[in-house]
Amino acid sequence: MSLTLIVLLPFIGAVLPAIMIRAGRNACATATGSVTLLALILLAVQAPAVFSGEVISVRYDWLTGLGLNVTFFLDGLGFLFASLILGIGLLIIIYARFYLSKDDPMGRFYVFLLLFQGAMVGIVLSDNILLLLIFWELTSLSSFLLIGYWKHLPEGRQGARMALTVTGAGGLAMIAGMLILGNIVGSYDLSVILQNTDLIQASPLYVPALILILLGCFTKSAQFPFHFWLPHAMAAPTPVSAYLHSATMVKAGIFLMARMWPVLSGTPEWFYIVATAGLITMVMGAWIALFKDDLKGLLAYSTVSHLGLVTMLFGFGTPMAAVAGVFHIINHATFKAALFMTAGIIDHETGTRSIRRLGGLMHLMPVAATIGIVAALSMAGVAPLNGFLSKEMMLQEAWETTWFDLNWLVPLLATIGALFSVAYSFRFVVHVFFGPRRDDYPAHPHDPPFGMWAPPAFLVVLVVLIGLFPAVVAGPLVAVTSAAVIGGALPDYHLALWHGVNPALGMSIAAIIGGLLLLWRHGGLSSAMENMSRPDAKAMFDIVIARIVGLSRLISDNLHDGSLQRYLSVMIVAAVAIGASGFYAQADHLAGTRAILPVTLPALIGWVLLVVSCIAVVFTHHNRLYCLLLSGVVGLIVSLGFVYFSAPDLALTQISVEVVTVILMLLALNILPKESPKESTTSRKFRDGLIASIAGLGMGGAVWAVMTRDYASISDYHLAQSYVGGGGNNVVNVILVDFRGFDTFGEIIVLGIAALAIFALIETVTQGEAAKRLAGWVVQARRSKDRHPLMTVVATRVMLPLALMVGAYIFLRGHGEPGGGFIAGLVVSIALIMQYMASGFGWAQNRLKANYHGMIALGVLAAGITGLAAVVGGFPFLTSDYGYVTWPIVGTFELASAMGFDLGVFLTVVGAVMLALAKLSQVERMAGHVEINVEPMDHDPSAAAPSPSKEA
Amino acid sequence: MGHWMIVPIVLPAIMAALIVLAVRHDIVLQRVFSIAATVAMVAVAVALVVYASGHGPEMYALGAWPAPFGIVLVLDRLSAMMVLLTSVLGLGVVVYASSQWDKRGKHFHALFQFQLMGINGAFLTGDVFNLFVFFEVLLIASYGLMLHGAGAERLKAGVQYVVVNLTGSALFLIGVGLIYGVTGTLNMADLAVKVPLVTEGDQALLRAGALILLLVFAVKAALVPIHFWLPGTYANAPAPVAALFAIMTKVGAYSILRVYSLAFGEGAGDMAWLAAPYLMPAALVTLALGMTGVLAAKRLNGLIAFAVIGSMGTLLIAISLFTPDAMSAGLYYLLHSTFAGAALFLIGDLIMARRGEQGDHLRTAPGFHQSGLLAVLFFGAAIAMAGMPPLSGFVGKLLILDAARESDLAVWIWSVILVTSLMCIVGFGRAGSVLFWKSASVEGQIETGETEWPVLPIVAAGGMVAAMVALTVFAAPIVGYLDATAAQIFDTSGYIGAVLGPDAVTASDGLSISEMTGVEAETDTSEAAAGSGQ
Amino acid sequence: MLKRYLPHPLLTLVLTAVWMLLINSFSMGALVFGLLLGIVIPVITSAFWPGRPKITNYRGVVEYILVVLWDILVANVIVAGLILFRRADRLDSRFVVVPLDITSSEGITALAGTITMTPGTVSCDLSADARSLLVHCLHAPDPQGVVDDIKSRYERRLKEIFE
Amino acid sequence: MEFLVASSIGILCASGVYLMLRGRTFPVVVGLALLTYAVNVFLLAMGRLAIDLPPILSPDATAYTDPLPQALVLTAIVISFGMTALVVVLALRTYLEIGNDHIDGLPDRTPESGDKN
Amino acid sequence: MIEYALNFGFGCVGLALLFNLWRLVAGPTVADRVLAVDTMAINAIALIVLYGIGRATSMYFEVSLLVAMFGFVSTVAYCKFILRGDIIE
Amino acid sequence: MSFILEIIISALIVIGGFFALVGSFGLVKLPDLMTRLHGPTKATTLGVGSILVASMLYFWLLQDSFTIHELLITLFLLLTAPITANVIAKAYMLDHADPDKDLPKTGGVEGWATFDAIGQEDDVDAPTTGTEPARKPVPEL
Ligand code: NA
Ligand code: NA
Repeated sequence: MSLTLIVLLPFIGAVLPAIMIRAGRNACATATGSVTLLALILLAVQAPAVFSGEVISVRYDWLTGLGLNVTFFLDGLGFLFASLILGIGLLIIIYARFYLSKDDPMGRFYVFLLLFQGAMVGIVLSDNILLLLIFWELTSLSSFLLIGYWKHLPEGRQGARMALTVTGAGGLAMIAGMLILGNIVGSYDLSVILQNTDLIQASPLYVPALILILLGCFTKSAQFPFHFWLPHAMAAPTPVSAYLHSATMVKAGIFLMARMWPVLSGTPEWFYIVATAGLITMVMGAWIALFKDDLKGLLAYSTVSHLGLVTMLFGFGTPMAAVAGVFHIINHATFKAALFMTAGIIDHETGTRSIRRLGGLMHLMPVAATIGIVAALSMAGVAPLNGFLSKEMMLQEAWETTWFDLNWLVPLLATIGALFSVAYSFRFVVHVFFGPRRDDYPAHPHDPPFGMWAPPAFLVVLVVLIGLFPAVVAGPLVAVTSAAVIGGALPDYHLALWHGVNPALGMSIAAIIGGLLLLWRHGGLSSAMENMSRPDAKAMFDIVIARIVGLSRLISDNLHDGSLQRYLSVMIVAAVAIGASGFYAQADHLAGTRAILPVTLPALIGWVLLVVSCIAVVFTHHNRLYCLLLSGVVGLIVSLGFVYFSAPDLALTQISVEVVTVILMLLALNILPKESPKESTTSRKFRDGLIASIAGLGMGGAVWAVMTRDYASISDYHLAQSYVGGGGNNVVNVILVDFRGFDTFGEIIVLGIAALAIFALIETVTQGEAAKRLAGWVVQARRSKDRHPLMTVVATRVMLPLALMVGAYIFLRGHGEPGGGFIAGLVVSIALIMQYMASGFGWAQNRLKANYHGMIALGVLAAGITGLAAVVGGFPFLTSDYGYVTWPIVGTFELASAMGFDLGVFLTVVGAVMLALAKLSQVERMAGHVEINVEPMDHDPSAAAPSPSKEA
Repeated sequence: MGHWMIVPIVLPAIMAALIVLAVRHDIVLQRVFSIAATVAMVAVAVALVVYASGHGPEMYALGAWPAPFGIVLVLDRLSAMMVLLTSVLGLGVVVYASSQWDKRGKHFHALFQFQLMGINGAFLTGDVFNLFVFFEVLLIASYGLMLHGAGAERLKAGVQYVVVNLTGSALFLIGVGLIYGVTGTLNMADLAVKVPLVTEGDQALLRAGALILLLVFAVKAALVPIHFWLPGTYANAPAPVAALFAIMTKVGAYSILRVYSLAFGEGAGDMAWLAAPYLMPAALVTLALGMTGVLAAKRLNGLIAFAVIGSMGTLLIAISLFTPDAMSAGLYYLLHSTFAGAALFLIGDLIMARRGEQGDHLRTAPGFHQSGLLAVLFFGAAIAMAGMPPLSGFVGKLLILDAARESDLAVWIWSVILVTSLMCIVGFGRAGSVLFWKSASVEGQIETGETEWPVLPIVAAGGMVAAMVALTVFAAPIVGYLDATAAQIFDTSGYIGAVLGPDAVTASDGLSISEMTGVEAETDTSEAAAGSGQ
Repeated sequence: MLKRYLPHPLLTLVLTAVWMLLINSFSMGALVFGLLLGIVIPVITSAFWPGRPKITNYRGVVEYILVVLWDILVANVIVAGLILFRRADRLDSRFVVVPLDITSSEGITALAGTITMTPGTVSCDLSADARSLLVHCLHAPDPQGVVDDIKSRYERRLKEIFE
Repeated sequence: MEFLVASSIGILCASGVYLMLRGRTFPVVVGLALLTYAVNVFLLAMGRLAIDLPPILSPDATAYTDPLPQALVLTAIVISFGMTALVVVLALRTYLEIGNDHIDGLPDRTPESGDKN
Repeated sequence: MIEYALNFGFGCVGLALLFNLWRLVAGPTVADRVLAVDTMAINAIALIVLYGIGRATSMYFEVSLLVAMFGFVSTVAYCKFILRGDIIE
Repeated sequence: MSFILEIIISALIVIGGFFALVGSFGLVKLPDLMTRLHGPTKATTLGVGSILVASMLYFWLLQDSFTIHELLITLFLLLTAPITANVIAKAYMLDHADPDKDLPKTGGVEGWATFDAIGQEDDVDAPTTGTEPARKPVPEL
């Protein structure tokens, strides 16, 4: 339980700084520190158990199916890292309180820091590799926020993104590796995985898993060739650098290698990958550090180098090397964090981090200088400090290592690495603290406040104590940690200053002497280095990212060029292709056996008309009015086809819809250009023609294939039940309002929505560009002076009652004969629209006074309520009923609930058509710049006086 | 289940009609009606999910006509869950829109309710042609909503959206027509029974029809190469509408998994798993291309739109594996990606509203009001979309990766998913850096008048992020529900039995599915048939 | 009372007849229903037909219809002959102007319609003040004869009906 | 007869598709209308062809054509009518907003200036 | 006998429709094309009625009725469009 | 008896078909729109009318089902044909007839309605720009 709390505390506590910042910076820092301290205390409480070799674990089921559970365990390794994370974290929190300026949003800083802290603790305590992955990625995210904390600095932003990219990529690779590992073992629980060394190393998937996991480790721990992001992350505030980039996050990779050491190490693959990468990193990092003038840059590359050292040790795969690695982790954490904090103090006090601008600080800030010097000497591996101890162990291990039959290579390179390390450490000491005092520091340096130097001082004390009394101070921790790493019996080792004269001592002395010599010649070397062209990691990274983004843009922008013509042609080609691939997936295609109907004369005539009209549409489509007329003919022929093929309802509907469509299109065409420009190239026309022909062939072929074969349909039931169950003889209508009334319910809603959407679309025409365009509209064509010809007015007056009669007839007979609410609705709408057309909008609108919105709504409600009436009666929605009523004189007639439904259809259709057309005509009036008429005709000869509209 | 199944469809329809009839001139009352209806829908949907998790599939025979002759609704775990997802998302969207978006044009709330009706109908229907009708309802409502408030860019994108979908509708009819022309039925369960019985000579036509239908669903699901409509549409739709559209792509995905596991799944004889060979490559390319678009984006809305495309790729990778594990993982990812996409669009809108003329252009500009809070929300939604922990995207991706390991294409699937995750991280990292960090190095602050704390929008957007947190925290019960859902999807006999009665199950060949999935049919089919309201 | 609910008995009759034509079979129920519609529809459409002419001269109406029907038959034979057998360049087609005495808009429309349906003439336009009618003749060697014919044969009768 | 119907559908479809691939909204709308005709006849044909067997029950009739596709076509006609109305108004509205009727909202171009269409 | 008459009728009306189509395609004025379409509608009515006689069914009566009504409406709409541009003003 | 009826009906059909053909033939043959207008409005209408009568008689006398609804279509055609001809003529004249040269004078003060609005002097509509304020006595939707 307390184990869980240790992990959760930083996360829970992360809300505190955000809240407490209003109470002041001290309160905020105190709250943050308290959280960390509490976690540290909880950890310390576990110490006795851990040191006695116990493994404390806790488990909560989370996603058991996947194998992702909240399981934590605390062994020596976890204890070491958790202590480092929380302990150094606490120091950093204190340090940061003084480091950050008043302008820096401190609350935010502490929030990010605690999130990061929690994630790190999570990594080191997870007993489930999926859970570990979660925390792993969380460190990438929180470090991204921390590195970019000073968001006004471009270096910070870029560094943050680079770190996120590299460590994120590694993390993703590791996900794959972990999943493979989990699958080899059959469990994602670390404690199970750690028991299955043989199984894992025998698996054919061992190498991929190893490589993928190592990718995660190497990126996180900045190992060659992924080391380049770390120096750029140094743009972060120094507390961040000290915490993330020396003490904790970069050690996550190291931690994982240590954690996985029992199951992954010991193979040649492990050795050659890990040890080689570590070795290269160690030497190269140290070499680069030597020439860094930026204090934090120097420390950053030194960190890279030291991480390489530890990696190399783990890579050796021997228990002894592992112990050395563990010990160096502890030592490095102490001196490097102290050094970072010292660098921060120098930066803070002098205003610069450039070694070239520093020197002589010993006199100005003796306390800080002392701390820095001791820590740096430890880094150099000078006795009797702790860095010396672990470096000796490293050199000894290197001495005993053979690399591809070369027994001198590793010792030599290790010595050179140590040599460089000595050189840059002494450079730090000499060029910063010693030498003459300068008078051109950007600020006036003096020792910082206690709160700022106390944390590094504490660490430096540890550096000395461990150096002097390693077995007492660090012995138990090293033992218990190493035991956890090795997972078996500890080798015979001694933590002591003096191991006698051995190769390591010789290598060490050589390194120190060589290092000092190197420092002596540093100036010349440095300028030589500057003249050498070196690959700049950041520039390369930027170029790579820019190239990738560029390539992405090339692909994405060219593909998504906004051309509907392309999108449509792709879609149509895809449809034809997928249909054909399905059709031809089978080798043999049986021809249909259904009898073919004979061709008759009317059918042949219709066919000729259709074909000619279609061809004419294609060839004359630039003239839009012709195009419309011709497509109207096509509609007429299709309607005739419906008549011919026993579908009178379809013919009725098609014809009615056709007229409304024509009216609609004419309304639009009045505003739109009357001609389409000829802008297609011949090749384009040819291509489109080809696509169109293939689509046509496909569709025609498919329909031919269907029509020539027999089938059985569920519609026999509809024919049988139409009258018995639905009370209607028109089976199509009964299907529409009864069997499949739900379709119709949706269908009228589509119509209603279309009208509402059209209304909304045109409603906005009075604003913005459209309104300007309409206000300046020039009516191009010659216009007749006769707005409302007398004859048409009179004729439509006569027609209105007739058309309504027809509408009523079509509505009422629909259930038994062709017709129904939809067609009736269109008939009535067209009759009404005819009034608008003949007598003008103003006059007709004043007389109609219908609420079309309400009509649509009422229609939907009527249909819905008819359906719900059945529900009230205990039947499913839309269950119909019908019966026969006998009235005197009138006789017997049928009443069906479906008529209520059909009434809804009728109302919706009338409302929708009228709303859409009447609203659309508003645009025309705006463009036409004419008065709305109040009289039905321009001049009424029956009236004695001239019409009032003319006088106005 | 009584008549409750019909509520998610009829309630919004009636409500939309009432809004148009009674309160179309009063925006406040419209909001009250609309939000109240959506809250009620959430409540009903919760009840449906609870019910579905305790019972097998159930049928509701509209008009009391027996299947396959009438239209039936089918409530099972899957459809109930989708309805709940729609309702919850809808609630967030309507709350967001009620702050002011709904005033920018007419009939927002009516169109919105109709849209919900269409989506719910598509999820609940058990009839292929009725599915077409609901597709059209949800599409035309989406046209209205997408064009809400007009504006040149939006109108241009709207034309493309509408035309592409009209073409899609035509293809839908062709596909359904061919299926009917061969099998003589429209009912999905009946189709499942009849597909394996189709004689060899007729199979080619059926296959062609089914694949054209697949293409239509893939258009809705924004699968490459028919995804082209999505970037422009989503990027130019009003934010709440774009957020609601997050579920529209899921309608496509849902239809694919429903139809091609029920009627063209294990029991389909020669046509078993018809869709898989087409879907998988397309899904992989979709994911890759989506995330390429994320990297390439120069505007925030484009970035989000492409991320949505990518997430559809991920989802369809899972679906096209057609295994119970992958299906469960896919459904989890479906839930997650719906909220992630919606959250991003809402947050993007809040950012855009405060950036004035800079809009959603990803270029250096001065800071803006409330950028701190928006940064937090953006960061949360972005890591969710990228599949980074601790939000549900990570869990979803892990589930999918884990489920894909048995596949022949496992290496491809893993590589594409992981590499594209990195692309997504980089893309969102760049965007966030430009929006929230770079502004710090620019003098001044953008003043747009948007200085008030947008309470309702923040609640809505925050709610989406919170939903993802909930998905993560309650992953176990949710995945448990989804595992059973996946089992139910693969146990087609349960569905068929519920719709057509137990006799139909024995008539069909698709019996061995429960053996394959290792899950017993939970359904007492006779009880289900009895309770269908007949 | 009767006037209010049955403002146009003729229209009601016509509509009822139309209903019966539509129903296409006789039944008492249909008649009653048709009558009902014949009463209701004129009422609800009355706003669209302000000042409906009160036609009382039923005999004139019948006579006029018979005359016109006969003329239509004749007209068609003549026009068919012209179309089939006369060379296009030998057609003496021209516009003529018919000055109007009739002022009722319904009357003018009926006249123009009649002219169009009868031999070789099509009503093309009205003058803006509705005092003259522009008529196109397919073959009119004697324009004044056409005008006189129209005025005496149709306009006179229509004036009696409508005014 | 089946050939006439199949070829009609094919030609309707081809003309529709060709017009849909043009660069202006109006031909695209007309193209969609033609494609819709094709689809409607296609759906009807899915119930096979039958002459003078309308699905209106009567005591004299011996057989009926399949009524179901007809009902489907009716629904499809109505829906595509609503869609067409919307797309026409949308085309108009877009034209008013951006000043040209190019389907991609591009400025007017001459035949020489590009292969865009 | 009626059979022969019907075939003659079909032939005539069919030929008439082709003439209409010719005028529709050839123009030359818009009014010509509108006239052609209007005539087509009327001929279509003849075709439907002939078909009805041939099949001895009055099932298609409403179709011809609506063709008559709506042929007129669309012709007026086209002409109004040519005359005024705005057909509802 | 039935033979005679068949002859009558057949004759009506033949006559109807003939007139329909003639009307459409006129559409092809005649030289300009004004003359072409004569064909369809009369010949075609009569042709269709004749076929409708044939249909009526056929069902009434040979099929034993009294149908008269064909009358309705005839009525419709008679009512609409003149209007159709009128608007087509106006549409044609607007672009292809000069009211001063091609048309006779009205004989009154005002010109033909297509070209001349009552009470105004102007002859032909010049292109209009958006200056005229639209009076709104009618509420928009
Ligand atoms: Na005449
Ligand atoms: Na005048």
